[in-house]
Amino acid sequence: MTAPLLRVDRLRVEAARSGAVIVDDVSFAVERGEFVAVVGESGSGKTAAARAVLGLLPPGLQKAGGQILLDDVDLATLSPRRMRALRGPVVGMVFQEPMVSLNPAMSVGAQMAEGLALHERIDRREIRRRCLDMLARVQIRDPEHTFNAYPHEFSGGMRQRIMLASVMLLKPKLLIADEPTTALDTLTQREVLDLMVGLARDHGTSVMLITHNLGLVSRYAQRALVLRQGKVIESGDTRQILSAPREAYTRQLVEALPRRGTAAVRRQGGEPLVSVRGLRVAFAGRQRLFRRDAGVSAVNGVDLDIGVGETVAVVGGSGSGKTTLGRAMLRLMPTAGGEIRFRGKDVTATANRDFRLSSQLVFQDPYSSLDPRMRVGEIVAEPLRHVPELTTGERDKRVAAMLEEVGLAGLGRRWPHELSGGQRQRIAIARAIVRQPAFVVADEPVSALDMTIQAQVLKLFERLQAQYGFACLFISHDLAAVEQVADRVVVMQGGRIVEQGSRDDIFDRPQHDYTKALLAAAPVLDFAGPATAHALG
Amino acid sequence: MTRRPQSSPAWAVGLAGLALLAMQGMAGAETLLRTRLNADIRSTDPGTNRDANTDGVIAHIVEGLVAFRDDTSIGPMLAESWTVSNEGKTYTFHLRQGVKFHNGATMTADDVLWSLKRWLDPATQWRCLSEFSASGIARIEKTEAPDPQTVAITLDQPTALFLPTLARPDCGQTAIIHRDSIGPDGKWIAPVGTGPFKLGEWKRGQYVDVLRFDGYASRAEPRTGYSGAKIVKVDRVRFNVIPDSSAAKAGLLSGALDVIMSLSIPDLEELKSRSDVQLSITPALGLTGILFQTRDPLLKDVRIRRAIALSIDTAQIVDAVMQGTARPNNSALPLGSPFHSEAQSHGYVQNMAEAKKLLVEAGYRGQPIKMITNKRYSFVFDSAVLVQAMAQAVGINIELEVLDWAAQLDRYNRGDYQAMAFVYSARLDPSLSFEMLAGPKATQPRKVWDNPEAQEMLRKSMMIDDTAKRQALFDEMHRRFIADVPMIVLFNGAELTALHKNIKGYAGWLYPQPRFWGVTVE
Amino acid sequence: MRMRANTAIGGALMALLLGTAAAAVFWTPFDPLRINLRARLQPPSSLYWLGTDEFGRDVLSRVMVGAGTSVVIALLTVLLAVAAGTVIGCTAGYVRGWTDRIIMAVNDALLAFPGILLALAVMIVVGANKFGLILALGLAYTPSVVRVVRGTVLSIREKEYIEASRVIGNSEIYSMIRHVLPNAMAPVAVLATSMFGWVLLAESALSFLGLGVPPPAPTWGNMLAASRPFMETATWLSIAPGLCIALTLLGVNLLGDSLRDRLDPRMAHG
Amino acid sequence: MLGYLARRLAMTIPTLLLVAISVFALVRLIPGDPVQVMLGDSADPVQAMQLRAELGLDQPIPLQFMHWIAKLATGDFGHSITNNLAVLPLILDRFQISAIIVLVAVAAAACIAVPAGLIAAWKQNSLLDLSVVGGATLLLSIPSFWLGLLLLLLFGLKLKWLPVVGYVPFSENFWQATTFILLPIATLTMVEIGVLTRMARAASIEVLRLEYVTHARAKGVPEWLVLGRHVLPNAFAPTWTLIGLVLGHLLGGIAVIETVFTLPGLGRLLVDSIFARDYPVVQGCLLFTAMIYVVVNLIVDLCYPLFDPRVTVA
Repeated sequence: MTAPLLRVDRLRVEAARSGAVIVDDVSFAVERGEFVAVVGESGSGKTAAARAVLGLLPPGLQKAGGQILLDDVDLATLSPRRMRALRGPVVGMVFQEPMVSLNPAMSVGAQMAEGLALHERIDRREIRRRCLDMLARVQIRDPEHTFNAYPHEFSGGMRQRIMLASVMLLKPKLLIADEPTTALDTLTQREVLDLMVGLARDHGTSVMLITHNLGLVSRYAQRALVLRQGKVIESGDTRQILSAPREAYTRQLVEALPRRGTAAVRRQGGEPLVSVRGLRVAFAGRQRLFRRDAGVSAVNGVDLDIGVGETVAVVGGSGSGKTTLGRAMLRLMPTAGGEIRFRGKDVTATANRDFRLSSQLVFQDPYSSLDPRMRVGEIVAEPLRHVPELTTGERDKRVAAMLEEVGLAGLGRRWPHELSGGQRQRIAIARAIVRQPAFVVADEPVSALDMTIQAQVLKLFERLQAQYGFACLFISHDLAAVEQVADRVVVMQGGRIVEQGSRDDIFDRPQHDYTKALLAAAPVLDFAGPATAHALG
Repeated sequence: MTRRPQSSPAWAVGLAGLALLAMQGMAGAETLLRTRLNADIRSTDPGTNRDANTDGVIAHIVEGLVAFRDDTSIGPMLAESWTVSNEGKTYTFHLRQGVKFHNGATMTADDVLWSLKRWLDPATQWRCLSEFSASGIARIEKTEAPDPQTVAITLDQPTALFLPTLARPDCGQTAIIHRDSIGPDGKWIAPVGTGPFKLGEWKRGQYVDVLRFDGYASRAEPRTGYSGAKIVKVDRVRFNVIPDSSAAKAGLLSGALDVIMSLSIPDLEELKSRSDVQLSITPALGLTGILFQTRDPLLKDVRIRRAIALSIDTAQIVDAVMQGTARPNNSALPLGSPFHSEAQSHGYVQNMAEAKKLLVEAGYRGQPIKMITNKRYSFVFDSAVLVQAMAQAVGINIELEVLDWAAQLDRYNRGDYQAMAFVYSARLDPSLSFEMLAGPKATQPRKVWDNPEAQEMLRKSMMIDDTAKRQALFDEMHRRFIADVPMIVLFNGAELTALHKNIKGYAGWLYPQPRFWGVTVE
Repeated sequence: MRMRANTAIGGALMALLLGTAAAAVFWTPFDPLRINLRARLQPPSSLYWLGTDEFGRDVLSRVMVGAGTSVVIALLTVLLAVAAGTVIGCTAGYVRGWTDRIIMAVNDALLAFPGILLALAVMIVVGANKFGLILALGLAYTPSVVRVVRGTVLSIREKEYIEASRVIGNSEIYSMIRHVLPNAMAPVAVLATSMFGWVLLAESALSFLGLGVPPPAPTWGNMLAASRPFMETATWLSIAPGLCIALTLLGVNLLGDSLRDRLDPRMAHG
Repeated sequence: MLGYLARRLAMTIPTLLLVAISVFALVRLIPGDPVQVMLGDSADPVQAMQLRAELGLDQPIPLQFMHWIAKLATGDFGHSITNNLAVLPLILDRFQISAIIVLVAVAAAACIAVPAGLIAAWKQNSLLDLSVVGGATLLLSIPSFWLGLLLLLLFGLKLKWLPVVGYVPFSENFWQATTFILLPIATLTMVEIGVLTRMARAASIEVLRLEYVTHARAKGVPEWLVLGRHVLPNAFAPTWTLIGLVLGHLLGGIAVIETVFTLPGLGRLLVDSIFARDYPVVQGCLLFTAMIYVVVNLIVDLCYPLFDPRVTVA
């Protein structure tokens, strides 16, 4: 075997000011044409390690030790100018945030041509031809138009494809992909990753995929490297690591993947707690000076029943209207038609105080749903303001008990920004449940969290639901989580319900093509197929 | 920024091109005298559409039958002599011989009649027409010219103010002008007067030129005020329009200007130290003082007003504020006036003990007295600060309220103030000096001194022409003025003029207007 | 690290200012108002540390007393502008619709006015005294507070914790007061510090133009303005007040920076 | 594009009308009137009445307003009361001085501030960054008129390089004119550098943190090109807005600097006419300043798409 393309030996990265160790004595290698995954949760140092290879550590971090050999060249010995010569033709990088990874002030063509013009002595016409070919290769419908257009005119998925094209244009030997599809929904995610793998295979480029999603690792990577707090926990063949992990932490990561639990059917039948008939929600178009654009109907005639204590999951791609449905059912949004009944009473028009007090919402982003100027205890206590008969003493006792239940006992005096994402989401849940509501809408409650923490929060949510018996509308694009939590599943596309049924019916016997496509795209651990075959299939 | 090709900037602040002027002075064979106005003249029609600047320029071009002397007494100008008859109602003027107009015509009584008829015609809108209406000093019954060298004017009642009104510069000195000054359609063209200078080029907003009139027949007696001999020793005088006083100072220092008038006291400090500049400091007729509203609940008690008067040391104030360019004067009549007799010099002498006694008697417990002042005239502002400090020393609590000049004038005209540091403009006749202060407050709220007997004496002083009798009246009025303390007169201002050291023969006088005849440029 | 330096220097300068202002109430080397015409325009000496002005008054005492007046004026003006601006800004930002459009139209019109000249006109109408100055400058600076508060309120309205407050059942008014206002205070606090500086400048500018706090009460502004004619003969007259204004402004700006960094951590470190 | 321009201009009409009405009312609200100022203390009522009638000030105020607006529509700003010159040419001449100083100063300040801010942000928390921020804060803290006084003292009186007082228009003598406006420009530039540097630095820090900058570096683009092609265009947008705001205000006349340097600019004209209660000139100046403010903001918005294609001038 020739020498590996990339060999990292005892790499050490520290924070410039505090001296904290970010990457501690990490060694690994990437063979030519090989697909390696670097797995770890946030704070594990996976991004720092990858960027060290490019010599582009974010400000405040610096390489404190170790050696990086790229294509048999020790990077430490290179002058900044020769280091720059490597970036692009030898090693390329794709980033996570599609919205800010392309310069908004430059046309797509100019940004793609920039790399080529720097590293190759070819004239403008030739550069343009190559760019257009590459854009076609990444399945962009109208390369000519895209070449002259500006980034803000494209969706997240399209931008990721453009970035991929502009990096692969230089035919790098090594492509580093730092969580390239985390911000995309499952369908687009699948398309972009398949494209990346295909392009890498065309030019024999080896790929280093940085991700926290084990599903992707199992589907695409041949070898995997598990990082925790800057240290290598385990590395080796993907199938061996996922099916028989040696280290406890890896096992914990694998188990965190939600999997189909026992189907505890909780539906008591009888009159549904919340029922919705022919619900329609329309967004007014942009207000032009004298007329309004044609409206867009986000929810288009939805019928849905939720029984007492039942969990109904709503799944669908981005733009399918699932979030709007959740908001509309809580009457946070004006409805254009249809009827909402709560405990048999029509709450569509009249502001029903009882419905408001006994329904709650848990948000997706833990950073934006808690008021930064209030202490955690005050946030959880706020809903109790509307429970008149409670004295302050009883209220404090109840808040303390609630904090205990979500595992944050004694943290009442802390400020939100002093807590981690997972802890903040527990506070949001505590706030929703402290008044023992009958109906809770959970809008992507865990998708912003790391895998292990997602598992803990989901478990907590299930326990509290069992204990308090509230009905739940669980909105998510993460089928794995849905599979673990849901009693019944509703699949939405373009504002309509395309399929509805019990959890097992949907996951084992999907009828509608869209449901099938969703299930196929979901990176659920698939132990049957061999990892390598699948990746290159 | 595209520059405007023909820039005739209204403000011409550039001293009409400082550099341009400097070269011009040296190059031409003609002798040029360059001076400055802070705003363009309003018109060349004497005594109608005019302001202070306009009067100053026009006084070089036209002359009246009589004119003020240095000490504001009346002297002959185009009239050789005059006699008063018909119980003071008819004035007969004997005209001088061989006086030439700028167009070469010789002046005759007919021209005088024509001029008087024009001024008295309401269409001309002569500023002093109201003086000869019902509310004025007297009405002109008839004007006639018994022979080409004599003019007789008959009034409906005797008045001592007839000649001073004719001579008033703001009435254009009731100029005697030639028919050619008016077009066939009766519209004003240009002044064809008898003055030592002719009107030269007038570039709106930039400058006005007056040229030497060779055919001028000067009087014999030496120069005194607007009367006496007017021998012109320069070819041309250019009045440049420079609104900004600092720009004007720069012009003088850089040699682009020869003379600049109405300097402020701080300017004085700067220019004193310059070797290439000479200063002409002459007492003026303006009057600066502290006005009291005698109808104010607190100040209507004369003892409090007197206590304030006795608490201040006028001499020290004048010296500090005017830097030695003026002398203290508690009389309504200006120091230079012939009527400022020995009696007028008795005013207020600082007496802290007496002041305190009066305050106790009046039961003054330190109630605040609001005194208005302004920053436009630095000597008024400084006087207010000094009076406030000195009054403080005897326990009088004066609070200063700084207003801008227009707002203070408004309050002055409506009499809406407790006290006010104020400056009156020049009055050329002693009766007018008292008239500006005394009057019924009911109908004239701006008047300070409401004393019926004093008003009666004032009216008489305007009627009789006899100097001795008028002097007695003024002395009695002064005594009552000091007793009533309606205001405290502090000092008469000073006219500060700065000239280049090569200008000789210039002299200021009581009236704050320049005279460029008899001035040479070396 | 930079934030601590800002706070230290800024704090020290403000302490010096407030200390001088407080001390001046009890003691000053000379009576700042007493006129001593014999000691006119004396250069700094052992007796008069900063020399005397055109009326022989001690410049050091006047600067110390001036500190007090200037601080009081600046503080009250900022409070007026912030209070008025926050109320108007919040209503515009929260109520939206026609009220918002009208308020912003008037606000823009006021912003189009040169601030100092608006203050000049108001002072002439109200009369040139402390109260007039505070009202005038307060009016002149309210529009900029309105603009900042409205902008902040518009962005906070979109945050999820406002929607959460609605879900809990709080009324709109309660949400505005309990959640929107506290979070809108941060940018306003930063604006307030820089506005403190602007007021000091404006007071001096107004004195330059001939109106401002009436004498004899000294403020740095009218002392600086009064020194202009004596610039050549008594240069020290303009140094002392000018330096005081500059140091106070420096203190205020540094404190403003450290406040902003503390509220928006991203700006402080990398 | 023209549609947008027309619409934007149409939208400014209500604001300008509002300014016109408030100016007209404000000026008459101020105690004292031009006639009193012109007649001074010897104001006998008959003359005052006559003059007021002559100037049309005795008509009811709404009528005067209509009259003014009607003439305004034809571009005639009326005539000054004190020296009966046409107001618009008077304003334009004075504006010429203020504009030259402001434009040159702000342009110079921007040319220094933007690169300084960029470099300081690029090397954040380095010694260079500290000195740039420190310098900017220092410049920001020095009152402009005091700075002007000090410069006058140094260059005018002590070194005698530049004239202390006065002004010569460009039309008369180019070199002499520059000597007069050199110091005011220097003063204004120093003050504006403080303001613009802080904004440029804050904007650059924001941009440097975004991923397309790292993406450019990952493509091997040299550092100076990253700053020039990727960071500067995106960081310049907020600074450009601030420049628009600053220009809008300063063009209204820098009265205080004009007072210190005895320059007859627009600011000085407005102050003097307020003191002389010269209504037409005050109204003309304030309306003209408002128009300038609106036009400058419009130009700023029109240039926005140059830096930020997302903003479409539709």
